[in-house]
Amino acid sequence: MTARRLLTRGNIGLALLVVLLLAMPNLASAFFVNFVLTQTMMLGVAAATIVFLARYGGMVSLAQFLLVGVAGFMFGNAALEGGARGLNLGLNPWLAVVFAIAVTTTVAFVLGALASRTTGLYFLMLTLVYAVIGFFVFAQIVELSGPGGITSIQRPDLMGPPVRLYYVGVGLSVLVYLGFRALGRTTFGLTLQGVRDDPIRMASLGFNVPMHRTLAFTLAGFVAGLSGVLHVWWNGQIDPASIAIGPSLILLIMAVIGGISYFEGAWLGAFVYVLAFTYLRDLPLIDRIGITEARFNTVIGAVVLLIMVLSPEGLAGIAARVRRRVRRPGSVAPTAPAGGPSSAA
Amino acid sequence: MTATLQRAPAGSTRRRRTELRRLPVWAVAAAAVAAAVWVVFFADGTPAGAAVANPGNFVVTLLDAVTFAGLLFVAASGFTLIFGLMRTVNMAHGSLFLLAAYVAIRVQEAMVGRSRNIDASDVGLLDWVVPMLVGATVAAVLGLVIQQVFLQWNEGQELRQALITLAITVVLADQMLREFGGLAGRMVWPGAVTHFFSIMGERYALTRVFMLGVAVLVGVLLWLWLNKTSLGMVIRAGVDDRQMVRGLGINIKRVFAVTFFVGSFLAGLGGVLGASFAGVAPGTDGDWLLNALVVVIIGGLGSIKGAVAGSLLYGTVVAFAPAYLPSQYSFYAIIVTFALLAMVLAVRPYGLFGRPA
Amino acid sequence: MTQTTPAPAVPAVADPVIQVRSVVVAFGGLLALKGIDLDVTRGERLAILGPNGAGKTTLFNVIAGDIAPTDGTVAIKGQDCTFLPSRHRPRLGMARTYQKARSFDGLTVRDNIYLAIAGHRGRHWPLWRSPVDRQLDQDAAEVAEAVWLADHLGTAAGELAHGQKRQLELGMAMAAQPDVMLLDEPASGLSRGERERLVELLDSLAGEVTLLLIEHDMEVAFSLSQRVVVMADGAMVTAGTPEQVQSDPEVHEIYLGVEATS
Amino acid sequence: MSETGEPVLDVRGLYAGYGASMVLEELEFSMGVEAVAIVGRNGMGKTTLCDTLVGFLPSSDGHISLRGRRVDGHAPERIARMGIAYVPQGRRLFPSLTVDEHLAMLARGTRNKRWTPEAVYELFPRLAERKRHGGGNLSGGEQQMLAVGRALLLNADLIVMDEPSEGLAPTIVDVLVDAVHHLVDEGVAVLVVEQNLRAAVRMAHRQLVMVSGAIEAQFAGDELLTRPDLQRRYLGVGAADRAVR
Repeated sequence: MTARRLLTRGNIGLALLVVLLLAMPNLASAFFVNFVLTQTMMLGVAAATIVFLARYGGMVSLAQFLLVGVAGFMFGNAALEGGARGLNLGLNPWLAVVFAIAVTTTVAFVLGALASRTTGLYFLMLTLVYAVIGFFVFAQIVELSGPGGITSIQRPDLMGPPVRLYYVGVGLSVLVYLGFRALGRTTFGLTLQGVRDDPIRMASLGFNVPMHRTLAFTLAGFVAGLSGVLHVWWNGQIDPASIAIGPSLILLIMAVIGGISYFEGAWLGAFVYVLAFTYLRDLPLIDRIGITEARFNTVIGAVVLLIMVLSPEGLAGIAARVRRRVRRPGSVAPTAPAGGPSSAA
Repeated sequence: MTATLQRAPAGSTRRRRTELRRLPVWAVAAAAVAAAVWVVFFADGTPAGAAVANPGNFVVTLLDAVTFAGLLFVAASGFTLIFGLMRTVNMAHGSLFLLAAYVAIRVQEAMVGRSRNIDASDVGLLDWVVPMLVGATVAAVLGLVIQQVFLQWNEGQELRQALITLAITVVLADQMLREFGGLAGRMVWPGAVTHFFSIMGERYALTRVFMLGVAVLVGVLLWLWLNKTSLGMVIRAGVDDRQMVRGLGINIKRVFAVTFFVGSFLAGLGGVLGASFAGVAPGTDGDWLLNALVVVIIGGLGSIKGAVAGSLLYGTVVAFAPAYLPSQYSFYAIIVTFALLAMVLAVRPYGLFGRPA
Repeated sequence: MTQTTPAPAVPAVADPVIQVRSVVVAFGGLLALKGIDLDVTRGERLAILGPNGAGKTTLFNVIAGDIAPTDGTVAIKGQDCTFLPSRHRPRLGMARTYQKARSFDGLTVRDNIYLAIAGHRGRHWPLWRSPVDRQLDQDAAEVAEAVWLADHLGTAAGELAHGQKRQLELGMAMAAQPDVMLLDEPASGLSRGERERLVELLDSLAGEVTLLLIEHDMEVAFSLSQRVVVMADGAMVTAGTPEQVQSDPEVHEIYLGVEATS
Repeated sequence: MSETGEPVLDVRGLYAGYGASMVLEELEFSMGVEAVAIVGRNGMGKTTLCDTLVGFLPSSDGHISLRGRRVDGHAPERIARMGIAYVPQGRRLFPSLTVDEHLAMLARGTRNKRWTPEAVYELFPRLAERKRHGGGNLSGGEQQMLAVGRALLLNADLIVMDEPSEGLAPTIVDVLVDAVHHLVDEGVAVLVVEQNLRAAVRMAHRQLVMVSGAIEAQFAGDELLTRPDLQRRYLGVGAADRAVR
């Protein structure tokens, strides 16, 4: 029974995709693997935390990239020894990882607790404020961020070759994807979805609604922290500008491009974004249509605008719609409510 | 079983409930009093010094707070007006702010006939007022276009609207960078108000008081519009119950359009004031979106009264934190802003004058 | 008439599950409840009747903890619960339904009931599935069968028809196996046949379950309850056995608005 | 009852509901310049009918016409201007507005019409005394008067009232009953949804009984009031015959 249930088309596709991804270092150029795909994995995990909060909790967070940054800064502060910028705690690199994740999770808990009594647009705006204030905190308190950022951050020796980072990224992505999806069927996940649909009813059933929201935000912060550590390993440095309002918006934009209620969408959106960011400006076409002066952001903004106008469900949503139509031609499929449970794959 | 029922006398019950509700209020009040006591008596090692020892600095900081609050109010009132009626979070508010500032600077340069190093003495009152009106009108028209093209047809899909305006922000920021370059620009106050006056032995810029005057004028006009005209009444009614307003035969689409126009105009006005006050540069749009957000989150979304209260509170924190934190901690002023936000949200999750959606 | 009449027909009871004392609720300037006193015994079935706007649902909200009274006290099983938030009430064995069905529209019928059971049993946090969950799922399926939703276990609550939503609402209240149930107009919107099934279902509940019922439908109310309380205009007008209330001409007239002519 | 040639309101084969579930099914009735009451158990779709008539809820199928003009499918503001005014359940006043502002915001366009703010104050003198009070600080009766007065300013052909007597003291219900009769005398049709059977009968000579989203029966005069069997059958009121004098 269980074995057969695992053998669905979706799961086979996922397994094939993972095999393909693991084989990529032998198939594609080092640049494509170490730059495009590694970034996709890291950003995909961070974007997946937005999807997690939006889909199960009905909370659209703009603070996720701040948490990525907090983890990065904290790792830098903890791992570097005296003489460098920042706090220079000089911890063992693995201990530094634990420290970074612990701090990030704690920050997420505090921020989540403060926001736990607001919902919807209020939550969106409050997390935007978090993101901007967080940026200012790192920009102004140089003790934490080093003057002009923390540089020459080394990753642990085990992670030395870039391709290992890629494998870690793939592994983490698979874990996060499966974990978040499985969470939807657990008590905590169901509870969170109940809170999303009707918080008052949940309270009368005995649930602590603000606490559920807080813990969901904390869990998302923990995962964002993992992505942040990977990111700072990959980048080797971090500065306040990298967590300014712009990057925070871009992470949300990735989730939106991919489809904010589909976990697949997080990685899809990250991939599309990184691909566009890397190659779009090289296309000769861009010169021809006379927007050389206008930069990349105009294009990406226009793409998001187009997606939001056409389908707020993003690319994954469009794909799902096409698939439904192909599978059941002619029949008018009832569209599942946004953020509804996925049919158990 | 009956015997176990302890029926508390009604009096004590009422007191207990009051205590429960007031606990965070007391904590916040205590924090505020502590901060005030610190500022007045103990703030010795700070840039400004304790108020009893150095009253001049205190008055100047107070003036800074109130005048900055004026600017905050102009910038945030349009945001809260639009949200209150239409439940649209206009993420492009900061972009309209910045655009109006750039346009006004261009117009002023054209009117004065010089592009850099404009001297205040060359700027007549009209050389400031006309660019202000032009800049704000451009912002208002663009706001109206955004509303008509992108927001009008998906009313009620609040998140989608927020994301659409977010995307517009990204595009506008990029295009403004292309058009106006990456350098900081500045509006020049009219020469007539570019003076200093003396208060408690300290020099203070008249331009800041002028800015406050403009803000108060805007506030009064806004109040008159909302309270004394039938359109204003319709807008307030719409904040309470949009559907019922429609049920009374009022063309809500037209009201929406007017509101978005006025709200964007206010954003533009704020932009011109901000450009005169501190100058603008790429990134100012994000800063002022943040400022507007902090004000309305503190004051309560959709409430003009809340925008006033939020501006004053936030302005106070912005002015006092750097002046009265111990010198070596001045960089931590931003934390105080966060603390203000945290304190307000702990007492009222939807802001001082806000109501849950 | 606005004076409170503390249940004259039935004397104060020996083993009260719910004790409401001089509860006042004010919304702005409006007094929704004008001083209510009510005792409910263990195992009692009490119906609250009255025209719309009489304050029945407000009284429910106070007892269930969704709103705190402006004045007065509420005790459940001897414990003062006046300001106890609603989320602590299930631990006292209390469950309620809402007049307008409040289900979790994005979740299936099974998961709705699962949440009701999990909430009551204090299973709120696990991040993984265990045999306990499988047991809960089975329990949920049984409850669904009891409220005739066995065929809709996998249907999203948002796609149920009106009557089915009311059945789900009832199932979610029963799922917790509470010993105090507050049902707000369970028969509203049900067809005649469905109403009969409902009465049958509620009748089959164990004897120790205390049932508080707001009902507009006198037929349902009278056939289910041992005692009837009539409310109007935020106050209790009268109380008694169904027979007493039925034979009290004043009650019927109040109910139909006759007081307007008197 | 003045059943003239062309009905004021004509509803044919109306379907409406929320999402997957239909609340109104094949609902039909028509009325002239008269007061008609709709009665029925809770949850039978009375409020849904009101919301559908005024356009708050789009209908799924069927026709609604007002004096021969189709009104269904239009936006609520359009329907209101075509001539259907609404006094919703719970009144839905604007808490931020004073009594006077409620009327002033609609005053434009009422010049030379029957109903102006002054005329409303004349009809409900108690409102005039409370001009400056906020909508939230009024008593239940005053709120209801304001809700009716606000609807009157539309100078509509038809006024739909959902549970006007809800939670009101008897003397206030008297005022409302008088107001309804007054309106009909002046040529305005009034459709009133009522829980309070006595108030319904006093306001409207003709009563329609709604069961499961359709009109199932029609009564005239006070027949319903004197027939406990009918009450039990249609309204769920009166469990025993002896319950009613």
